[in-house]
Amino acid sequence: MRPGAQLWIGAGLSAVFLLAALLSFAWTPHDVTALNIADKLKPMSATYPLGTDHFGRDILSMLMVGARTSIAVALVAVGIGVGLGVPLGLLAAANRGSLLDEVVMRGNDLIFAFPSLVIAILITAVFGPSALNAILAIGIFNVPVFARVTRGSALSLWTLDYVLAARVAGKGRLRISVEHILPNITNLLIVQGTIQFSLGILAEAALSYVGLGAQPPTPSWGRMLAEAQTMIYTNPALAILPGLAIVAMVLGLNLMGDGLRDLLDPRVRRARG
Amino acid sequence: MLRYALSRAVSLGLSLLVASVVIFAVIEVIPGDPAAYMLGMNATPDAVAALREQLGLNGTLVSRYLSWAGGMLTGDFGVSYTYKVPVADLVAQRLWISLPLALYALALSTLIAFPVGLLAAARRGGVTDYGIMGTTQLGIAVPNFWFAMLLVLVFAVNLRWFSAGGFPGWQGGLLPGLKALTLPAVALALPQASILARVMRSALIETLGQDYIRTARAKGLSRRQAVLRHALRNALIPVLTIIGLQFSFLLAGAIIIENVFFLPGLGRLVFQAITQRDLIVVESLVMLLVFAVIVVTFLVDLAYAAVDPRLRRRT
Amino acid sequence: MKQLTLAAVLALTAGIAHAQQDTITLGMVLEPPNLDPTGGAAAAIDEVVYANVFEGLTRFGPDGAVQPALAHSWDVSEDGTVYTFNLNEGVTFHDGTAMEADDVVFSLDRARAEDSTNAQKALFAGIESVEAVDPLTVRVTLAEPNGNFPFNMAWGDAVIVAPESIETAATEPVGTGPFSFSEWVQGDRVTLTRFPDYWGEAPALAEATFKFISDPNAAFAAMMAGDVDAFPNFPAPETLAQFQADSRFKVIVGSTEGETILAMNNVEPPLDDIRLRKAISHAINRQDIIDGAMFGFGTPIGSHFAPHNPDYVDLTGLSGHDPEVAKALVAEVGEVRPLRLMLPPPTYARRGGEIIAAQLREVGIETEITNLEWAQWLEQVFTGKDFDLTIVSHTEPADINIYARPDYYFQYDNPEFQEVIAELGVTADPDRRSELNKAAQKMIAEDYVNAYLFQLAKTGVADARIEGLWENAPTQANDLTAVRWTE
Amino acid sequence: MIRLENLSVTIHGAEILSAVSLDIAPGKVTGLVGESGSGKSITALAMMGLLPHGSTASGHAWLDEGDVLAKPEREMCALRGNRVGMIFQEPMTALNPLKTIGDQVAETLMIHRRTTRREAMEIARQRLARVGLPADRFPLNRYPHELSGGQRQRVCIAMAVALNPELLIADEPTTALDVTTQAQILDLLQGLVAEEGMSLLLITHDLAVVSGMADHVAVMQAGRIVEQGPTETLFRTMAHPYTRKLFAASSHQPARMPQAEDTALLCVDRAVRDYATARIGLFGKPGRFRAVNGVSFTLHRGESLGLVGESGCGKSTLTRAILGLDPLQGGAIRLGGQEIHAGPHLDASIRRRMQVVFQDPYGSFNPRWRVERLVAEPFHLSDGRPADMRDRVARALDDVGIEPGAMDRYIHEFSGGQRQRIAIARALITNPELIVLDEAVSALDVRVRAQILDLLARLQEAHGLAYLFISHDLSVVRSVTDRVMVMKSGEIVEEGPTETVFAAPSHDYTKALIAATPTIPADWQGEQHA
Repeated sequence: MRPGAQLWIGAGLSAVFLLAALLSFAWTPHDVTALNIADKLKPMSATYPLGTDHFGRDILSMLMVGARTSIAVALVAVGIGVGLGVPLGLLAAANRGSLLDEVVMRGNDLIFAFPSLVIAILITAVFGPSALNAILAIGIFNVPVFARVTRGSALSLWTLDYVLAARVAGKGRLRISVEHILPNITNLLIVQGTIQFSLGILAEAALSYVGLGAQPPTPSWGRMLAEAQTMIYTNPALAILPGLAIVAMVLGLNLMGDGLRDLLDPRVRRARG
Repeated sequence: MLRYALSRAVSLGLSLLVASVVIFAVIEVIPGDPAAYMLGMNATPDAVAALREQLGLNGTLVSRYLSWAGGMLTGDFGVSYTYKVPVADLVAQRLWISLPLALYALALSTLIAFPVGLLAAARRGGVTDYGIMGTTQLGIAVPNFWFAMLLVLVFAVNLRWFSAGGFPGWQGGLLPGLKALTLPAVALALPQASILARVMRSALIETLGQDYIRTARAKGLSRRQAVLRHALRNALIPVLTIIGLQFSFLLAGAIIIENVFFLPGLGRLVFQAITQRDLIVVESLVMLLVFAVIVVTFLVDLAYAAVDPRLRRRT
Repeated sequence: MKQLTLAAVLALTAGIAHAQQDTITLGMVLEPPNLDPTGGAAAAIDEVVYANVFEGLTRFGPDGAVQPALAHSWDVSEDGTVYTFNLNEGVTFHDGTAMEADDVVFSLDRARAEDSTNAQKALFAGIESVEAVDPLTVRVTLAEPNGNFPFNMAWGDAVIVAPESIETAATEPVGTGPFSFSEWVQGDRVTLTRFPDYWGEAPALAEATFKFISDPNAAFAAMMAGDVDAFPNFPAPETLAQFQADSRFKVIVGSTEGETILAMNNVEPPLDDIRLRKAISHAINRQDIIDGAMFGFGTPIGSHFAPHNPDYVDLTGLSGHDPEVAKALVAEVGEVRPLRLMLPPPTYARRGGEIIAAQLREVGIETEITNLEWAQWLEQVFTGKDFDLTIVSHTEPADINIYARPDYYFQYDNPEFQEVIAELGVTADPDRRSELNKAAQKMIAEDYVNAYLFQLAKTGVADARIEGLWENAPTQANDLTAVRWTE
Repeated sequence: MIRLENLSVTIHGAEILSAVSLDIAPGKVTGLVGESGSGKSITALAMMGLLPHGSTASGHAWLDEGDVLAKPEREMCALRGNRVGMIFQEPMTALNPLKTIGDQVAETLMIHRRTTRREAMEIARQRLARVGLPADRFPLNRYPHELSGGQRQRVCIAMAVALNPELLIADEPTTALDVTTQAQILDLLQGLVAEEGMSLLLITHDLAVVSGMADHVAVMQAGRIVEQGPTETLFRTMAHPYTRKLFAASSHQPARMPQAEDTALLCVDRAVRDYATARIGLFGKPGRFRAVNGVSFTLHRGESLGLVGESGCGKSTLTRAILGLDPLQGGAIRLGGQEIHAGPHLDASIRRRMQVVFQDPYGSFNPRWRVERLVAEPFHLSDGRPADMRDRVARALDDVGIEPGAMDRYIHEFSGGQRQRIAIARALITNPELIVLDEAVSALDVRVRAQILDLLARLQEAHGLAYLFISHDLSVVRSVTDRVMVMKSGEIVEEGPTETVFAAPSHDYTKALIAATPTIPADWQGEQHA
């Protein structure tokens, strides 16, 4: 697949879910908060394009609003990762070998050492399960990823002549980091961002599968899976649909990430040629 | 080499100390009192107070931390509030399931990923390469607990090749134990194999672009010989890091899979201990998992030095 | 179509005969934290040991009636304050030591002691003294007459233990029951084996294994795959239809002592206004909750009383599903802030909560759902009383007296009701007791203290060839004494 | 030995070589010279059958009776390393870091000769000794990272000639090496050809190297051999205009009149600079390495001062200290009387008087900025952008021969030479008195280099600039500086007017340096002196 093809397929898939999520703010085939037990476990039909769940709610609407939850949680978690991780990485690279650099690196190793899911469970146990706490739990583990990626790429830029020229022009480390280093690693951060975003979707699904993500009545894919699991033998569609939604969205994001990396990183393009 | 190992060991010790303080602080803050949980709804307040005293929950924070941390060093992790069994035995019992499961999944993942990654790199840009890249993308995107559900549906209930879960114990011999761990291991191994295959492929492609491969070809080595004799070993370094990370994830990350297959492993013990507010178990277990991860990273570092002579003489 | 092929395949493979006729594997959702019923409240402990490993002076029968156990008979003084229990002869503990009066004295004194950690300490509060008259007779003197005392002694928390073996009771229980403890693999199973020199009638089963499967899906798969023979409290009601359709299995539907209620914080405004509580009760459609959450298993109740109990009065009419009345009442009360709905882990609460939230929203009452673990629920809701609404099922037998305790979590304080319960406590005459029970039910129904939803059904699944399992659950227990394979 | 006949190669549709015919005589040294991008390396790779992915070759490469281009891969493997050896330009990355040098040399033997490992290692020991790496000082179990660039190139040569091939192809073998090491490697290659009857194809961009080594020379331009013949006749005749232009540029002397004033501008007084080496263990004290050991010199206003030395002699460390990038451990550096100490808080007034031009045209510019902002960056020193910024940038660009319209374009749209011109414009923008030229022309092709040197000479006169010209290339320094300093392991070993130092060097090291620098014999260039 040419890099372009990967990018477009990925972007297309992700866009489908993004649009579904945005659309769900204004309109969904049925109201997800209203339950009508009479219509429970209906198969696919005109009124219910993908059938109904054990409370009689329309699965398509649930998936649309569920997409909104997943995207929101994963997006904000990436935001936390970038917001904290990138500055830390830049500072560590700017003061290479200093105490700050050592502390940032040791802190990173420490957070990586913690089993992410166990800590997520602990956080939700301490503050109570909610979408916000899921964001916090996932966000924390994004920070070291971005810090490490930023520091790594920034370090290689610090050796380049135009940074030396900037220092000769009297610019301080902070100013150089912002004016020279950051713009030249944004490509890498975009690619890493897409990957962390797709991991965020998976993490949110896992957390809500064990009941620690978004709380009812806000629908979430993970919880739909958990509730449908016991009916997998009688109504397999209930469990398969949310799973497919997760797979499709994450696949889309990863393909987009790969496409972006090939497009933006000249070195890879040359290796391919 | 020894000096290199020593300096790494000391810095790891420091991180362990910091980790223990962080864990103890976070867990002590959890609302919900283990004693109240154990005595249920009709318990009288003085009965709850008596139990708290019995479990030693009333000491000051610092004194409890010191006794816990001190105990950890000597291998005495304290007694579980709910099970009233030494935590060490509880963990050892559960380790006999989580460790083999993690190793089994890691073996599966590595056995699949190496040939696949090698093939994709060798045929870079060809149809097989894109095919492999497509399937590994899919492998990464599938949530492993959903995949586990499907495995149970197909192989346990419909085809009846495997039991739907549970663990018969190792007394009945290696085979029945492994059989019970097969489905969970496959569910865990799928995403890991996909990630490892991709890392293997990019590492190999990176190495194949190096000058010394061109030198080898100029010496008369065929393309295949150049890959096997030179490229593979150099590509091992980034792959080692990923394998190290994956093992530590498998050890603790299998919580959900252990739930789906109701395997009494470490993951499920942590999960139950948190819901039952069995704080002593939670603290000790998280500390052990962190210790395991740090030891694994330390071993990976040593493996680096073994593979790469440039690191060996670095003091 | 899918179900047909599935059933066909399973029928084929089920052909293999169950060779072992005298052993059984029982599935349970929760693993007991330990095996000492006098030391913890978890229902799972009694589900394994009650009547199997440990026995009390008296015990509950399958229909909930109090039957003799270690005490074959007891006589009561006229003023009802002195009970003399006559013990069976030749009863031994599993470690061979004899069970005599001094063991009973030890057990009761231990339970009512100052530092005792017995979960049901209140059962022993009335005891003033316990003496062993002779090795086979024990006299218990109460501070004030208590018609319920034999009933109290039937609880799991009142079983008789021996001083020699109490230290390790939590992990290696030693009782007088027909089965002795053999092995506990933490997180997986507990195995009991038949006690050769049991004082009473020997049980049909030689060995029983309790397997812990918390995940409903895994429970279904285990039952279908034949890993488990019977699942007394099956966690996935939605799959019962499948078992009913399969000749290899039988579904045992009975009732429990579990009154499932939507508890309201009667002190916290706006719920201190009876009109709002009435509106909430009318807004709720019980049948929808039973169908949605419990897939049709459960009987609607109008007050806090078990329908299978002879004194039950059907008061569902007082709080029938009537959205219009509810809307009118809400309008009368005026603007209502969103009510905090705290839900403990069980499915009746989590699923019931979502349905109730939707039903209340239709009449204009907004709710905020927060899912809690049991430990958090106990601290924040039960002891902390920091809630507006919560859903919980009270599974203790005949526990309407909790409405007489103002400090209880829904904080209902009605002196008139407390007098009725006080009198009930002291009267032994059955007719008078039944009158009092009926009055109590009417009172809490009219005060709309809580919204009474349904009686939790006992939905069990078992291999069709097993007999003797309890249908109802007067108390949480899996009494295996009468269980046998028919073929 | 090998005769190329109308060899043409296209890669991804672009024609790289067109109809190259060259006869590489056995036992002789054939030179192939041309600027970068002229296709000389591709010619070599075509002969070895190692053309990159997606390239197609046509024509013939006759070896004895067969055409190498038509041979199947299996036969090519048998040929490579056995009958034809090859070495490359970048020795630092040419060896597998994870294998010992003994293994890598022995591998050539074992691949072709099915010898036992012990025999192969014995032969490897001999070949390594032959290339100047005797086993006592360089045991076979050494790893590449423990050797210098020159030593690694010797290992590569040992590998290539392990089986006494009939032809050794050397693609820019000494370009990345210092001048003294280069001389030794070239002598080694000449010795191998003489003693072992091997023919050598020497590919380089340096006319002087070819003039000293080759029996037969071919000049390539844009994929074609424009002229070839015996070396001396070719230099004397230079029939093709491109050859003449190439020759003129490599011996170009920019016309400059020394206009050094006697007022001092930059005074370096006993400067000392130490590096902390890796610490031994977590608690061990870090070691110290003295890179600059008490260097003193004065640079006068308007003067061109050269600083020459091989890599590792400390000249770039000294440069960074002069630019205020690293702190001194001893002594002081004063610019126009004001002392320079490292760190951004150095007073802007001092910084404004000194600017720098770096070596790598591709690393000197932030790819994401337009040229205007790149050139105007030094205005940061004059606290705030001056009002007339755009036209000052335009003037600076015009001054260096870049059309002002380039201001709004990005740096990747310019060639190497144009980029150095923009770098010079950036250095001029704040009207400094001193410009430090750190290997400023080393990365440029010889013709572009000549233009830049002319530009620098013109600017010096126009603006009265002082230059500190740092380079490892003696011939360039000789042509542009008034005075020169020779640096070795952290100290200035010799200093004086350029012509006297080059004509009559006093210090032995300087003598060795000058002797090692390849030059085209004077009498060859008799007729058409530029």
